[in-house]
Amino acid sequence: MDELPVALALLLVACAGTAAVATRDPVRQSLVLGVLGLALALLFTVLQAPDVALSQLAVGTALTPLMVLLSVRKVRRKARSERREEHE
Amino acid sequence: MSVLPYLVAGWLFLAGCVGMATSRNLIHAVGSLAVCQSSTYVLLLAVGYRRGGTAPVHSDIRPGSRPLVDPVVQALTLTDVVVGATVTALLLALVVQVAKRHGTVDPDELRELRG
Amino acid sequence: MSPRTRLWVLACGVAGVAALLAVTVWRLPPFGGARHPYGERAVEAALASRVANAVASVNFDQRAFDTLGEQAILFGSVLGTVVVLRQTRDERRVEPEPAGVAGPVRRYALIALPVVLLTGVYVVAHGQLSPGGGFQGGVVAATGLHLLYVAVDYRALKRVRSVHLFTLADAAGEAGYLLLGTGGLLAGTAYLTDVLPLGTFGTLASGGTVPLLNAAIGVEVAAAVVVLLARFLDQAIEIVTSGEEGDRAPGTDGAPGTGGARPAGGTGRADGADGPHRTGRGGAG
Amino acid sequence: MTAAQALPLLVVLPLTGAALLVAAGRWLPRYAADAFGCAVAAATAALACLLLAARSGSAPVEWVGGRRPVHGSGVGISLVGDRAGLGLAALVGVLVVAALVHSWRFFDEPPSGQNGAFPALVLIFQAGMGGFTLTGDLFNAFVFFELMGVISYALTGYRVEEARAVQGALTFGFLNSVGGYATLLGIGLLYARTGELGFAQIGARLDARPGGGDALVTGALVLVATGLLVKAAAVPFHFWLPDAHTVAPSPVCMLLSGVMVQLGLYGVARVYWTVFAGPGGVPEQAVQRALLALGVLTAVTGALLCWLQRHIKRLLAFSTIAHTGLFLVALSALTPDAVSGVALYLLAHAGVKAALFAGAGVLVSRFGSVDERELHGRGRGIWGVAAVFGLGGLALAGLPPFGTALGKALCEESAGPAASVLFVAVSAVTGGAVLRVTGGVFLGLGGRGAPADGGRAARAGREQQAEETSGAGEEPETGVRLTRVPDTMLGSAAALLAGGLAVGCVPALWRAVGETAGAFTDHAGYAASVLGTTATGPVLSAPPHWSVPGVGLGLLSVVLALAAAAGGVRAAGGRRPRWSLPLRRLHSGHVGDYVACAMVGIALFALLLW
Repeated sequence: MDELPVALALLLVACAGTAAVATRDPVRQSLVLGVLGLALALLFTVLQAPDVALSQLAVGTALTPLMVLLSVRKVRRKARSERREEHE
Repeated sequence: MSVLPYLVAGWLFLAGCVGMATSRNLIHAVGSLAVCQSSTYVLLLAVGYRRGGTAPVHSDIRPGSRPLVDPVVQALTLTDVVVGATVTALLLALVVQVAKRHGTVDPDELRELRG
Repeated sequence: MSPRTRLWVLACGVAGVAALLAVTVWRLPPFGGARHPYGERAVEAALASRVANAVASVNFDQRAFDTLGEQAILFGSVLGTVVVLRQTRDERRVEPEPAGVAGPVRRYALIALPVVLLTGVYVVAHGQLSPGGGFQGGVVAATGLHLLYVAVDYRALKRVRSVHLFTLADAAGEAGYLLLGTGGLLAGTAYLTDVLPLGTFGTLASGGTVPLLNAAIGVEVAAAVVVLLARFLDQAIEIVTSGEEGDRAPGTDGAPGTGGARPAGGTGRADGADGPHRTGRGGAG
Repeated sequence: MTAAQALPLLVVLPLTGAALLVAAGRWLPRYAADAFGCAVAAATAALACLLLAARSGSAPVEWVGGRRPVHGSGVGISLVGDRAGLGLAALVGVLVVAALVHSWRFFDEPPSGQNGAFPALVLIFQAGMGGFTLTGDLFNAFVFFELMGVISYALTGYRVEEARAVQGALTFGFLNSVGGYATLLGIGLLYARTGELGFAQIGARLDARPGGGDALVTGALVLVATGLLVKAAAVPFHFWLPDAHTVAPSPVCMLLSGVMVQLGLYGVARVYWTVFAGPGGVPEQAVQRALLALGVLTAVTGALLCWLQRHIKRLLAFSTIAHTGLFLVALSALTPDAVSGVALYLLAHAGVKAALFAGAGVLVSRFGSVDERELHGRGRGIWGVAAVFGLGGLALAGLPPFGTALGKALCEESAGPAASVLFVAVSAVTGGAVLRVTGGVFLGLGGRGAPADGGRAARAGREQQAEETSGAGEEPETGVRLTRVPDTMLGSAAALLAGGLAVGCVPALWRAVGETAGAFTDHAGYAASVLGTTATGPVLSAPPHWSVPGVGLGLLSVVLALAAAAGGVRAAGGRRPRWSLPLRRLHSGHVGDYVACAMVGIALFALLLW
């Protein structure tokens, strides 16, 4: 059963992907996306693709969540200030 | 097992699309698009995998001593990862501007461009 | 469409596509098969041009034109992001305030910073020998630089990160890749042909133009990611639209953590007490 | 340097220009950046024309990196300079130059330190489109597809201060990305089956497999075509196009509608003929059925919605969709004659449509509005623009000797009498809509419509407001409103219109297009010229030419268009018919709706192919 790790990694990826879609809050979603990135990196490693795993690690778990979080921050700041204007 | 990776790829594609279509938050939709794209990574690498093969890097193995997995799909996936990251960045930038100009990131509340 | 109709339409579409994929996938050759004609040819070609990492050989030699397109995508989307996230007429900048950092966080980040930068450079340099290369190393180095934001503050990051300089480096990396390709034309053969001596298998200088193209990509990617993040950070921290809350914001910022830039998905709670500009160093620890 | 060696330069030249513009963006004054961008684009266009004119014998094929295949199998990427590819690259070049000249006075506010951002983006766009037309490799085509996509989202959202612009760009980005990933999945399937990536190589492997095509091959065609059909804006993948054209700056619309959309069609045709047309591909009848059905749906939807618009750029966008539908219907014959008809139609349409968008750009800059009703009668006096709109409308309707009329006539001939009815009706409606705008805006014919006071009419107006995009209150793209029409804007529009006219008047071009179409539809011939094997030459058909029924039908649709325009002008401001409401509601600007419809589209296309 040398394919057990592959199968497990695949299931992990499928679960993480589903969870990422099902997580509606963008901040939490960025965390789950990070997990998905890790799961993909793991899958790529067991599929003997270290190059891709490395770049997935760099992009999927660092760059993308970071950009998502920065966007969320900007968006929320904007939304909050508008709410305040409405109250005033 | 012989089709499991392909099914997982298909699942991710559909899940991402469903996420985008039902999203109430554009940032979440961009995240769903990233999920959608990960299906292509899984499919490409699964297609290039070879049972018992090792990574196509000759830093610690002698050339010709062991079967190798397909390096071409790995190069393609690498390109794909870059494409994904850049598309995500650009779409997020646009979402930030949507939030500024419309005051919302809920696609249901964007009331322009109809008809 | 009302949400309800949309769900129905979506359900039909998804069912159809799922059926299509299911039918199609069943006809694929079984997972893990031994038939990879292109792959085998690519490995042979890689060995013939003395590149130990076959993936690097495919990326920077055999299918270098793909990478040319890829780096154009990167270059173009960074330019596009710069355009989309520009400071418009109705916006102004607020200076971020200096802020204190917890001692352990600062020490940790300051130690990690050079390590991460060196790792990035190492990964770039060994692209044609071991897993890694210009892209991976570039991203690592660029995100590593943002540890400075974690360790000191945004102003420290801004001092070392001249966006103009990095834009220049971005363009230089792009132009470098394109110009290296013309070597083939000058030698009278095809564009992007490897015309340099191939060197000894397994050394840093092996593979002719592969390490050079790899380095050009490394420079471009690192610079591009820095410029990209700079635009997002600008928006999140400095640029305010008229009417948006400025630097006098009350203590707690709603967004928990703008994340540490480390490849572990490390994101923690915001330490909102520092005010809006300091949120998001939480993931550093 | 041989012709083959020069092929990559069509991509490399504009990219290098863009890199220099970005590097020097801090120091370069605006006019210098614009001039440099124009010069590079023009040089690239000139190179494409030169290669097109200079070639003799077989098409030049370049293996980038010098990785020439041995015995039909290699590791490299090929660029194929056949006339179809080079011709489209030349068209791209011409339109890019026209767009850059048109945008000479555009955009008062580039990002700080990036004076050359707009020309740089356009140059990268040119490189992407050039690469897409020339490449002989499926994955490489995907890379350039994405390059075109990324740049076009950024260009569409260029005016970030406008709420609509960013929304339109975003939906564009989502839909195109989903399409692109579907394409990549299809490429993965083909690679799994054949182990190759080049068009010719995949085709050869498919043909060599005993038993012919199966579900996998059909599924791969569906997925690969999805992305290309999204780009080509075939219904129901088209939703991004009206939104993007409504919001994008006019010079960008010129590029999107003039050539990028058509490149999607080119991609479908190229992939079909090089990969799937052999014995191991997809049965011809299935492809004919699918293209015909999609084409009819696209043409009818586009024409109806075109007529119902009051936002002039949106109206032109829907007319592009209608014409895409016509191209698809014509292509569905899958014959060389049909391809030469589509090619001529496409070339002339590019000139005419780009000229019309240039005219719309003048309106935005002059009046800050592209709303047909608000502008009613205000266009008196700018006769140059009026002429562009009038002639453009007539050309869209198919007035001989415009190239659109010739292309339409040829398409009708190869598609049969039933399709001719569709061609006449659709071109009359789209041309009539443009003529209606001309009559209302520039001649002040008919009533103003939607009066500002009064109970019922205003209520009806409000009711409609919720379901339509008006086009009033646009920011002038030039930053300040122009008091007179700049010569650059009018000149580029006139030149483009003249180009559309020339397509119908130059017999040498017809001959070249006829030969091109023969080679383009030659599955075995393409593989032979790329892989260096021998094959029999393509079937030579008679070069396209004018025919009496073609001219007659062209004149008929012009008459119908004029009649429709007259009726439209009289009924201006009336309520839009109720039956069109569901159709209009589908175009909601909502990402979720669009993705859901695209999924249905994939399923539908698969069903039609099965």
